[in-house]
Amino acid sequence: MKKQNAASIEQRTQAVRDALVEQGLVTESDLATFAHMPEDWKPENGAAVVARAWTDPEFRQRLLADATAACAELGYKGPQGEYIVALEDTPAQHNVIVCTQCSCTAWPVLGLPPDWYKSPEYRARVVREPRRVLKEMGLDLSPDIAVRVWETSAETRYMVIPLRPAGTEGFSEEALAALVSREALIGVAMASQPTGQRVI
Amino acid sequence: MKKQNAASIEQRTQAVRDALVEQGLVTESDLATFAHMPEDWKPENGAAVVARAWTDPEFRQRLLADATAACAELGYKGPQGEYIVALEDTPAQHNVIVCTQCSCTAWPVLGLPPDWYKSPEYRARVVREPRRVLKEMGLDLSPDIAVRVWETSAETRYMVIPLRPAGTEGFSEEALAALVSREALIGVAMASQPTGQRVI
Amino acid sequence: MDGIHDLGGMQGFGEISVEADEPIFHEPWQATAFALMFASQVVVRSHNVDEYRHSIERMNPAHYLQADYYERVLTGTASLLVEKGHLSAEDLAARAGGAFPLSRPVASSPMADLPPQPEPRFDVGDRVRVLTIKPAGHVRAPQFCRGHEGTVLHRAPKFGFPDAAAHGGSRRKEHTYHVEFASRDLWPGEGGAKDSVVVDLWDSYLEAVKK
Amino acid sequence: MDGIHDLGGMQGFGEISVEADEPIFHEPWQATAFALMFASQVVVRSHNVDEYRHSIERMNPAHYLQADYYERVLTGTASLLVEKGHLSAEDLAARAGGAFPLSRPVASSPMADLPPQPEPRFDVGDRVRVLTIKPAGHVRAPQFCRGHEGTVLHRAPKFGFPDAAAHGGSRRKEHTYHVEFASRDLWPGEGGAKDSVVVDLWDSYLEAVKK
Repeated sequence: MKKQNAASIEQRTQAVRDALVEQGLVTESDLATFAHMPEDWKPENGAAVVARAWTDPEFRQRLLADATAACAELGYKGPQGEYIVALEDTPAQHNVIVCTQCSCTAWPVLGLPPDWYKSPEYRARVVREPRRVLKEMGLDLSPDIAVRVWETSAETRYMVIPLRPAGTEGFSEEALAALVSREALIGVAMASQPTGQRVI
Repeated sequence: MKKQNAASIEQRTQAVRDALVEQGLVTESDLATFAHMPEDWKPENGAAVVARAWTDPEFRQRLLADATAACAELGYKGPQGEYIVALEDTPAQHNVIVCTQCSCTAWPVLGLPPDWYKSPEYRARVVREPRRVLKEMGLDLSPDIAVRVWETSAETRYMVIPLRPAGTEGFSEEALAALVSREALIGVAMASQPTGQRVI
Repeated sequence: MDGIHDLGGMQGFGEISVEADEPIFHEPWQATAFALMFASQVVVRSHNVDEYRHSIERMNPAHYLQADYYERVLTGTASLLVEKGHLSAEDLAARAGGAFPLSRPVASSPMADLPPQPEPRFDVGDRVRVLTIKPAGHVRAPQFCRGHEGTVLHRAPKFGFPDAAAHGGSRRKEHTYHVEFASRDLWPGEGGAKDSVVVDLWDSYLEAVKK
Repeated sequence: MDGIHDLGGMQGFGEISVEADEPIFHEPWQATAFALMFASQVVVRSHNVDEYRHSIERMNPAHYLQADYYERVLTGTASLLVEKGHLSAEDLAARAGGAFPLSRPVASSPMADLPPQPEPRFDVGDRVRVLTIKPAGHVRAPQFCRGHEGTVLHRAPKFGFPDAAAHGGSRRKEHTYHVEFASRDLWPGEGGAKDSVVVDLWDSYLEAVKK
């Protein structure tokens, strides 16, 4: 591939778009719909699922038994969410998700994956040296904690249920959900510690 | 690596050169010497070795027993020629050379390797699908002929002695050497058939 | 295929940089590329998701590694639209005003010869070994686990077998299994003693380990 | 290291194009890069050839694959000149007028723990197996032959053991062996029945196959 001769990626994208639309194979309206669809898929959805699991033991049980159905209870379903499995962290075991061969992710509850998740760096390294990767990303795990790396090689889509932070007794679901980042749902971060100001 | 911010390769090369010369670590004269050194290493050297082996049975024996010494007889020695092994093709076995991990070559008899030999395409493919690679390069081998691919992973440097073409009886060494290309010395081509005009 | 996409365990990559408050798309063309990927599969019905994944795998390796994720999305989609006859490579290049690098062709013998497994052969707790197959086409058993033994943690529902779906093979569905491999076994001398990698593997990719 | 340089058997690469009457160098900077590579080793004596090869292996994989051969030569050389304290990265970038991408650092534990083999352990005709080591540093046993059995065709003289030489280990020399592997064994279902790959392997990389 002679990069210097290649049209810009903007030009190439426009070329495919124009060719499909002019031939009537897709419409502008189709493309607008699909381009905006990801706005409904966001890590706030997964955070809400986690907060519900932290506060509702029966929901937690349903989530662990059938995360697809449990997420659908809260309205979170759709493409790349056909078979969701929730991975619950414990004080003895930490879970982290990757897709080494492409970048599969549970879109309805995690959103489209961030650039770092799609990078060759993350995909190559986290299955081989997860502790080093997590440490570089700010999560220094004790050797006493087992690390399980989940490779999204088939159709299961995973989400992590991080440990509920200490000092959050009595927090509302909304306040708890605010502690759960996309990175925590993938397993490269813990849920955030509540800030000094108590939110209820 | 953000390619768009990188200085050009010409600028980077000049930067290293200037920094070394200004600090007195190397001289302009050193660099000129080394830049011109490869002019003495050329596939014509290997072709002369092959032609001698085709015409002098005792030299052929010495070449097969100790190619380093036999090449030195003809004046071909130097860096990347410290331990040369000659691989003689037979009607039943064809030899081909590669260095999958970098691009090691017997400089004194083959010259600095050509771009195709250093390409990821050749390095990746020829160990796995040598017949397809050779066929694409113009050499369609019968399934009856065994293919041995020699991987230059340590310090042995190989050269191939291709089959002497039919119809070259009585040819001079010079005329025979002209039939042996760099590609034939690596094993991706046969020695050329003599053209209609007989050269003696 | 043992291609550049199968990155798990490859060494030499650097730090991972997390962008705070990353937007869904950084550039408008990325949203368009995503929409084109989606529309090609569900509106044009040009190809399925397994063909799509494999099309990206078939990108020139140097292009693959230096491309933005959505450049891979666009290249994989455009390549299939051309291969399936919906668009022409020449027209795309003419419209783009320059070269339009596409993926390389599918290998001539892309599938390993694996008999279908319509009934699940394994249970939770079983020890299994990943076959040492090396098909030249689409396969979702990463190289890093091939030949290794692991333990079945979970049996998932049946899903379409990707090797067949990507290469026009007869439709078949098989259970997948979450198989746990000890990191110490995958990466001798490196992995933490308590650590493991769980890979989601179709029944066909596995064989029972004799006890 | 299981890096991008270890290309043998990777799939997805295209045709090989041979240039007729190729010159020794296509561009003047390539001759300079070659001279700098040579001078750094024999005049500056900054580093040895094993360190140099490993420095190229440590390039960012995307950079490695898209770079011209002599860009790899220059990058590997410049990286070591900086690492050894002869040049500074900042000065190079300032002189070049832009970013000067260098190789990534050496891994913290680069060597497999392999005892020296000062005496040759194998003879012509012996069956040997390549160890399934996966050191993070320089190693010259390609991944495609690790774990496979082959036959010794030839015993070469002793040469410096590259893993140790590249990483400041104690100097040691060992014989290397030309070991022939059946292509059918390396690439099941692909290799020609009569075909083979011969790999030149240091004694330390091998173990005897029990008869």
